[in-house]
Amino acid sequence: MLSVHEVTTAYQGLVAISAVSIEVQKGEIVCVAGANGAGKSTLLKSIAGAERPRSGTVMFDGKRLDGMAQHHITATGIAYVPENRRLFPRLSVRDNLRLGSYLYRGEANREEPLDLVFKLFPRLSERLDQRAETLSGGEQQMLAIGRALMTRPRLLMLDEPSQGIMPKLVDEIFQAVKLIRDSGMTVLIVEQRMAECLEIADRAYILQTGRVLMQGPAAEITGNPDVRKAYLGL
Amino acid sequence: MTAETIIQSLASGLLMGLLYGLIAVGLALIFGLMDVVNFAHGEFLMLAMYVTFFLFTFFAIDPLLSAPLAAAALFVLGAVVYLVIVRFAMRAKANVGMVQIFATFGLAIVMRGLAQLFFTADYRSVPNSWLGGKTVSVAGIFLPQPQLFGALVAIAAFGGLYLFINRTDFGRALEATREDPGAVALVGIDKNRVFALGWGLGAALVGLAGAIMASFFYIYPDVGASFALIAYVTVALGGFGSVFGAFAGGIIVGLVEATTALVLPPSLKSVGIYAVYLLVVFVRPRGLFGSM
Amino acid sequence: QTSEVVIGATYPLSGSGAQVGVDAQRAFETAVDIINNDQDFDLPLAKGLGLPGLGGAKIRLVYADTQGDPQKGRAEAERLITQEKVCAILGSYQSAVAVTISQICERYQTPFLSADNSSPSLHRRGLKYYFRASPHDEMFSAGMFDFLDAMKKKGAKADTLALFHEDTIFGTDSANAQTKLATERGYKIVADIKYRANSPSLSAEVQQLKAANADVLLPSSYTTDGILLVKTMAELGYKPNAIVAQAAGFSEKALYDAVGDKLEGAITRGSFSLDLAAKRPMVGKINDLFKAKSGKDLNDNTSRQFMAMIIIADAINRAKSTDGEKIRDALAATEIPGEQTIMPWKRVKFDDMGQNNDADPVLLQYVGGKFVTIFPSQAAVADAIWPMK
Amino acid sequence: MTALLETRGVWQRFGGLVANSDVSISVGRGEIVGLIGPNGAGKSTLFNLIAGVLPPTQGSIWFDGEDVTNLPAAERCQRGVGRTFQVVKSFETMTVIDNVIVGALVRNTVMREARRKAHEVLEFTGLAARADVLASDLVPAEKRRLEVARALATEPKLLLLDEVLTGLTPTEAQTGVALVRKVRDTGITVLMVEHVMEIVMPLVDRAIVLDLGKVLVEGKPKEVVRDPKVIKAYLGDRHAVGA
Amino acid sequence: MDKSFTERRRRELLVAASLTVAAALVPLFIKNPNVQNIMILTLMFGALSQSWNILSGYCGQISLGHALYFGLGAYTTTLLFTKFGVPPWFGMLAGGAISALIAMALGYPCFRLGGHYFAIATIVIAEIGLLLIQNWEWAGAALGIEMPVRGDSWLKFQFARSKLPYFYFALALACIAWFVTWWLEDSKWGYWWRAVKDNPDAAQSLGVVVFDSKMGAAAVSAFLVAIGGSFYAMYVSYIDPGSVMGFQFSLLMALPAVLGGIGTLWGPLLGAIILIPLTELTRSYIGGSGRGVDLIVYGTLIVVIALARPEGLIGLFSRRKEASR
Ligand SMILES: Nc1ncnc2c1ncn2[C@@H]1O[C@H](COP(=O)(O)OP(=O)(O)OP(=O)(O)O)[C@@H](O)[C@H]1O
Ligand SMILES: Nc1ncnc2c1ncn2[C@@H]1O[C@H](COP(=O)(O)OP(=O)(O)OP(=O)(O)O)[C@@H](O)[C@H]1O
Ligand SMILES: [Mg+2]
Ligand SMILES: [Mg+2]
Repeated sequence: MLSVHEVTTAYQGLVAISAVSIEVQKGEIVCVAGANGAGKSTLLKSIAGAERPRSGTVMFDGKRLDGMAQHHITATGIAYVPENRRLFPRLSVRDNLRLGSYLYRGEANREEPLDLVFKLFPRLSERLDQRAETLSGGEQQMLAIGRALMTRPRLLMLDEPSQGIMPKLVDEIFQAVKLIRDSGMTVLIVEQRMAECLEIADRAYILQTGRVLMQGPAAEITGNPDVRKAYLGL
Repeated sequence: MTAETIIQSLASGLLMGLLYGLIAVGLALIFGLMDVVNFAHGEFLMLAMYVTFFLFTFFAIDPLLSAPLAAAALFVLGAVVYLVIVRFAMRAKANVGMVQIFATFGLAIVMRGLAQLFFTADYRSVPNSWLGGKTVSVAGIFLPQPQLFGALVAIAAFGGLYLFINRTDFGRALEATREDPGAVALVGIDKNRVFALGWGLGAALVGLAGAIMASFFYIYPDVGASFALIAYVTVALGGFGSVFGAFAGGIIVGLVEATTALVLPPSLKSVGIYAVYLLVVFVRPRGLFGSM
Repeated sequence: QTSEVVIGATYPLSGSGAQVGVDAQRAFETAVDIINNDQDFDLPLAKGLGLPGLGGAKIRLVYADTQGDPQKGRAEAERLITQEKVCAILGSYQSAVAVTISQICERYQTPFLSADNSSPSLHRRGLKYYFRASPHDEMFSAGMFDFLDAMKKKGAKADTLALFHEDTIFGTDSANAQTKLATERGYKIVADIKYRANSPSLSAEVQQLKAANADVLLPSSYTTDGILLVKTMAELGYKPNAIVAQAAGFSEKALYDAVGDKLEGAITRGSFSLDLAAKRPMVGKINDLFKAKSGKDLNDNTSRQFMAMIIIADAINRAKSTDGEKIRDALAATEIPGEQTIMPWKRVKFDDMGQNNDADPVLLQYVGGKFVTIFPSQAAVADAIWPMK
Repeated sequence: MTALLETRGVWQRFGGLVANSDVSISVGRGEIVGLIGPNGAGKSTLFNLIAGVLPPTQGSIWFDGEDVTNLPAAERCQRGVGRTFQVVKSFETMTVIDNVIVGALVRNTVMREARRKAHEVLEFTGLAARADVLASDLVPAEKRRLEVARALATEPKLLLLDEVLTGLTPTEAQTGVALVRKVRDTGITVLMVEHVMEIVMPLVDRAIVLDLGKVLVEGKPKEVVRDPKVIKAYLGDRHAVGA
Repeated sequence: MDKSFTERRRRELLVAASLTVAAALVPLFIKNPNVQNIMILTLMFGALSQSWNILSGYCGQISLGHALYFGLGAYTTTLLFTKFGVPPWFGMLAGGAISALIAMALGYPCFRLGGHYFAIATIVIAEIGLLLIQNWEWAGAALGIEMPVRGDSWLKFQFARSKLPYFYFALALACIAWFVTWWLEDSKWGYWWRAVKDNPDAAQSLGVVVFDSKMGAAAVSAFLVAIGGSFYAMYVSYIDPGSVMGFQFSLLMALPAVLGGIGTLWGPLLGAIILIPLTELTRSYIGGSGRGVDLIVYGTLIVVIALARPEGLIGLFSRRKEASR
């Protein structure tokens, strides 16, 4: 479904990822892990069009994404939840969600994904009129994912959704990710909490200093002694 | 000073104030949208007045009728200015505000130069429009028709703008883009389109104001300067980014200007406006209705 | 022998005074055409080619844009003198700019002939190289009050005055002169309204004028404010008995194009009157020449600018030199009879401060779409209509 | 000796919202205290009150034996309160070293010394290699480290760390934990907010749990994580099993 | 590391010194008064913009009303001279002191205002100042005041034709403004200012007294700008409210810094060196047409520079310097 081929992306000449290739199949949860600055976020940004790759190709369902404007990429069915969430802070929860379905304005059923969002995060339905900036950190993360779901994506990309979230909610969020996949979407997730993430993931990639170090089924990665030592802290 | 003088002053001030509000609201909209102070705002007004003047002179279209045309012309201008100039000025990493100020300041100079080149430095005016020079008088209070009409247009425009921003998807997209232009692509909104439309809309409102002004004001390449500063103060007084603030700010400025002239020498009447601005922001550092 | 005499002209050619500056260019060009070519006018140097005193040398004009800014005017004057080698400078519309230009001219011993500056203080600064052929505000105002006195004698009601003037140097000077004269001659000033030039609105000001309801309104405004004033007066239903304006905006075509219908019977002082064409046919012909260039009739400003060029050329011709000091001496010795000008002046002759005191202003009334001279009696072609319609 | 920091019955209201209600905590000299609690419990708000960003609606704050409730933030910094911001606030147009120099100037009036101090702190925090990079070019984790470095440069007595170890792999987090210990070993008292239990629990001497603006539980980390109230409000069932 | 920093500072000083010497020699070879005038204006605007840059560039408080301080300097000097015969040298210092005091008095309420509210407040206050002077008879009101011409004198700083004294004065002014900036850049104040500009909350938490920082910047900035105003009054020897206190003047003061690189050491000078000759030459050589072409050329260039180099022209010279800033 998504195929990233030898993508290299640089910031002002400094290469952040070089010749990274990954594949995501329909219906999978794929986890990307790696140390700080390994280039995980850069990879997602390059797919989402927030950064323009210097070389390489990104194909999504037969369409070539690299070089496409970011909002067009969103329209092709990729939803991206960046590290810092990027909500619209002074708009209400309702408006944030409504904006998620901006692409479908004029359509009668534009609010259809709302059922899923409220099923996953019932708390959001209680806070529709609250300004996004006054939500707690965890609720903001839920809203960010909810807003992304409103764009009716086929592929959902999450960048460290557990960051700054209290333990109880981390679990809820990972469970939600699983439910999202089960409802028919594909998920590409970047996480530091590899242990939890690998529990729900089908396959995983490990990045190191901008390159793919390792890839394989989640169980295999979890079992790898090097990984256990270096990334799982076991 | 008779009661009549006072009432007349307040009435004139109110009408003028609504016009100030209409001139300022475009500025407020653009500012609110992208934190850009458009220093060519006065020149937009100037151009709208020329558009109206030439439509009148060559096609005998009355300012009443040409107002939508002027608004449309200015809409295009605003969008083009965004796409050709402001969009690039926003690439600055530091001091974006200053770069934009000076890019639009440069634009203002160019526009004045072009006006002088193509329209000459002569003073123009629309001599006998339908409303020009006509007055309604109620109980000894005179209300000039162009301004009266302008006030109605201003109120209508404000109402329309309010509904547009608060009730439509595009309005919501506008708000979202103002909040975080980098994030709207996440929901499939093209920020450049929103910005261009925002600039277009802001300029179109000035276009309306210009068409109304043309029926009672003189026109020449530097005419915008008379209104630019008032427009900035109006917007700041009402609170940057607040459309309603521009409306209220306009009315306050109009009334304060009129009343100051009753007590101080008229040459100092803008001091009254300035003093009120300072008083307001010292008490409310974000203007009356500002949120940013 | 030089084949070319270069003269500088410093005017606002961009910015809010640009219209006057651009019109001035046409006035100077008209005069230069007349001087450089053989024309049959009873003006100094009209006949014959160029300046005979310098072997038929032609005059070339160099313009500089002051943008109405004293510092820029100063820089431009210096550039004209040192770089363009002009032998004299004409200027400059705004009196503030004339201050600095005349200073520079003094330093470089280059004559500055003020064509149209009207601030009375300009010639009282002890400058040797400063000259002004046209009246200043005190003379103009005196002319206005002479007229008012005459009207009063005829039984017109003109006891109370309302001054309405802008807040820059022109309006301030004018109001000062008028206040002084009013006190001296026993008029009562019932309103003295100083307003901010280029205000977006004059309603409050007009309100006060209306409330004061003086017999005579004396406005000192540039064109923009003049237009707005007249429109606002109409809107607020204020129709004064009489308007006697300190020219400026009230002698500009643009003002009458805009609001002429509301000004029937308005009076303005001026230094020029097209009526003179009846007595002095060349005035009409010269006006035609100017109109061909600019599309406008000669007015208060352009006529003075035209004359300034003739006067400076005459002085250079007599000096037989482009040396500043010689031209200055020639200027000081100028004696052009009124008939050899296009103005209603007695003559052109400078006093020791460089001021021509024989330049009498006239008063013109706007009747039937044109100006009619109504005062002083020797120049008048009609009686004043009082009160105005 | 008195506690280094004490809050006495502190309340903070934002309009109708009560972010802190009657919070009384104390932090002794040389301790590492963890402040934990659900998102929105009021932890960062309490930090803001301690650092003097805003005065509490009610109650008082005592630092080093003195009432500092009404002192402005800068003054508290001079007295020895150093803090980091949860949402990082770097000086974006300045280099890393310059960012730190600003902090170092509190106790060093001579520029040369301030600079030396700043370099020292960068070494200490492992940012030395990035000294001449613009702060805007740092990745989030580095920015958080810069927050710490800046605060350390002010030579605080009390260091408030607000989620500075988030977003790190477990290995990197260990380095962070070691750094915090090192800080404490130089005699600085630490009050820290962190959501990752694997990091907090081994590190802190004492944990204070905030919920809905109130102190819910306080005690040794081991006890706190077993407390059913904490599990219910904060940790969730999974940790109940794990603990 | 520390060494490379000191070296850079020393190099900057060296470059400045060589430039000063080079500049000082120029008028000995170029005698054309028009060119000299442009050089004087360039130095003057360079100095003004450098001073403006302290408050607005370094400390981030965008002032669009610095014409007020310029006017105060010009008026204090001129009034003291014409009314009381005080030599302009003293008037200059008095003007500077008065401006600095007024800047602080105004800063007291204004520094609470954020961004554009502050900028508009500065515009408005400068306009009030302009209107007050314009209506103040004793100070010449709209008529302005002329410095009486009394022949060459160092005491009165008046020279009929020679531009050299003015040139060297302007050069000294530019040097002082530059040096003050250079010196403050690596001082507590310099760091405080930049911290306040980037993030006042963080600055406060690091012991920076934000209010004092702004006050300090305002005082230094206003003082230097007022000196520039005094110089203008002596040089042009006529001042009127419109030309020394107008809003346009405030913008002109900011423009070189913005085009050259706001908040940088060399930006204002660089901007002035490019902008002022451009302004003067377009007006002198194409302004005479009376058709606005000079405005079109001038305005277009501003737009182009602002768009092509949004961070300022200084970026053309060294990318590394910017990065190490
Ligand atoms: N905006 C930027 N400007 C310059 N360099 C950047 C920028 N963003 C990232 N980098 C650099 O690119 C590299 C990869 O960064 P990236 O953010 O993709 O890493 P990451 O794996 O997501 O790290 P983290 O775990 O901290 O989120 C890093 O070396 C970083 O320094
Ligand atoms: N300035 C403010 N105005 C209004 N409400 C605020 C303000 N600051 C914080 N709040 C609210 O106060 C509550 C406590 O917020 P605080 O940031 O202290 O939580 P926290 O415990 O730090 O949460 P997290 O773990 O998510 O960072 C939240 O509901 C928040 O929305
Ligand atoms: Mg990342
Ligand atoms: Mg927090």
